[in-house]
Amino acid sequence: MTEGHASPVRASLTEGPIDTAAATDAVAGATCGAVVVFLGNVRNHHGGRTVTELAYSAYRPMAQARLEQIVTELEGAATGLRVAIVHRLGVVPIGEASVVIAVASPHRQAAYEASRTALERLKREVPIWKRETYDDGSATWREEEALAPA
Amino acid sequence: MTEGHASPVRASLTEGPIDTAAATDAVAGATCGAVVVFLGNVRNHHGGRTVTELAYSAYRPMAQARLEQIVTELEGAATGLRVAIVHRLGVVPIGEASVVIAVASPHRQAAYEASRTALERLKREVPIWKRETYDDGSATWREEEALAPA
Amino acid sequence: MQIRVLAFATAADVIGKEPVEIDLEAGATVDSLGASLCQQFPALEPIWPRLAVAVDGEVVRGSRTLEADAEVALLPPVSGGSIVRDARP
Amino acid sequence: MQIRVLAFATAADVIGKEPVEIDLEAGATVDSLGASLCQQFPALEPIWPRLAVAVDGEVVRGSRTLEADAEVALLPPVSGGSIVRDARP
Repeated sequence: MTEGHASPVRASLTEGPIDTAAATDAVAGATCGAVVVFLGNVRNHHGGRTVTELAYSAYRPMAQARLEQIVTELEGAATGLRVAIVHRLGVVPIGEASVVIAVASPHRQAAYEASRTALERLKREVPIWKRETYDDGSATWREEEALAPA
Repeated sequence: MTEGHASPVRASLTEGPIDTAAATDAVAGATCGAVVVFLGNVRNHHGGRTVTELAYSAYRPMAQARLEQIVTELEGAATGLRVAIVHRLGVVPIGEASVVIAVASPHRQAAYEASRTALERLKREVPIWKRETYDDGSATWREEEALAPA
Repeated sequence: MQIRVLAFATAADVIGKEPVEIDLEAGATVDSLGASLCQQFPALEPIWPRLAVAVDGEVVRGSRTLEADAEVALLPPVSGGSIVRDARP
Repeated sequence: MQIRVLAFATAADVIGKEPVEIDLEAGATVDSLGASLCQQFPALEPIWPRLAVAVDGEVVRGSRTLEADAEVALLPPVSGGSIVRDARP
């Protein structure tokens, strides 16, 4: 399925900054012409309010299993496609990435589509929650809200 | 248009390896939740033949102007959107990127769409040509052919 | 039997981040666990209908019978919506 | 008048990568430049219909009149198709 390439980062949860280059390298290879990397960066505003801090928490074993399932299913649905998803947990400073999705494919169309599908499934299916703290000191768990609403 | 951020890499042509992180940093900012980075990597095969070398040549002043035009038009069409396009010229080793397109946006949908539009316009409108050398020593200019055909 | 309950996000704000041990009769269901929890933590009651419940990592229905030593997780809606609603069947 | 012609990709394989200076009568068009070039480089003839022609960086039609000292570029189709066909009007 992955054409013999070792993929050290397929699905992972990490407390520190996400190594985007490592996630990209994990999927890219000489047979893949197109690599699409999505970074979900923490923003300094939400719904008109100023966000000072974001923190993510997860039900880790289930989140890990569901991330791996998403990767496996996407890779199984298209020839030569490779996917890596890394989600950061804990406090993520403004401007840094909370999630990175790297997809490599022989075909750019498939790479873009798998990237979007991975992101939508991540947001719906993986037990990870986001807590926003605002400049007035209040905080709330964001529920049923897009990572980056369209 | 770019919300006051300096963008040192908006559109550029380079003879050396593309600095993907620099292109990403050039567009990402605290207001942008979604960053989509496309890498067009040189593949080791094309139409069943083994590719040993790829080289890109450009009509540089016109290519530069058209890249800048694509960036300017995409940024002008969506609020808060920022785009950087870097294309490599000369010989590009197998597995390395010939083009990197980085798009940042407050909204992920707009980021994905601008990334794809930038890529399609780049392939149609910018005078850059690709020369493939095969393992039998023959070589050809690829014309009317996708960078990574879908 | 002892059931270990983990809570996250808004549910953790009510019952705490540390696992809670609940004593239930044999044959108790997820729904009856919910009733016990809402009695012990009244602030959980308005939240309960929006929670997905996972048993040993699998999202289950309220009618699911619990086994002794099961790990039950209370999962509020995630950013893209409710896990229970959107999980594949 | 002197016209400076740059060629790329397949066109450069025929007339070379270095600029070629072509002497044309005043009022000559892109089409008449093409005729002169194809006479001087017969291998250009089968390629010419597929080339876009840029004058000072702008893609122009064959009927375009050339000015003295113009820089003309011969642009074969790019990876996504012909530049002349796909350039905005």
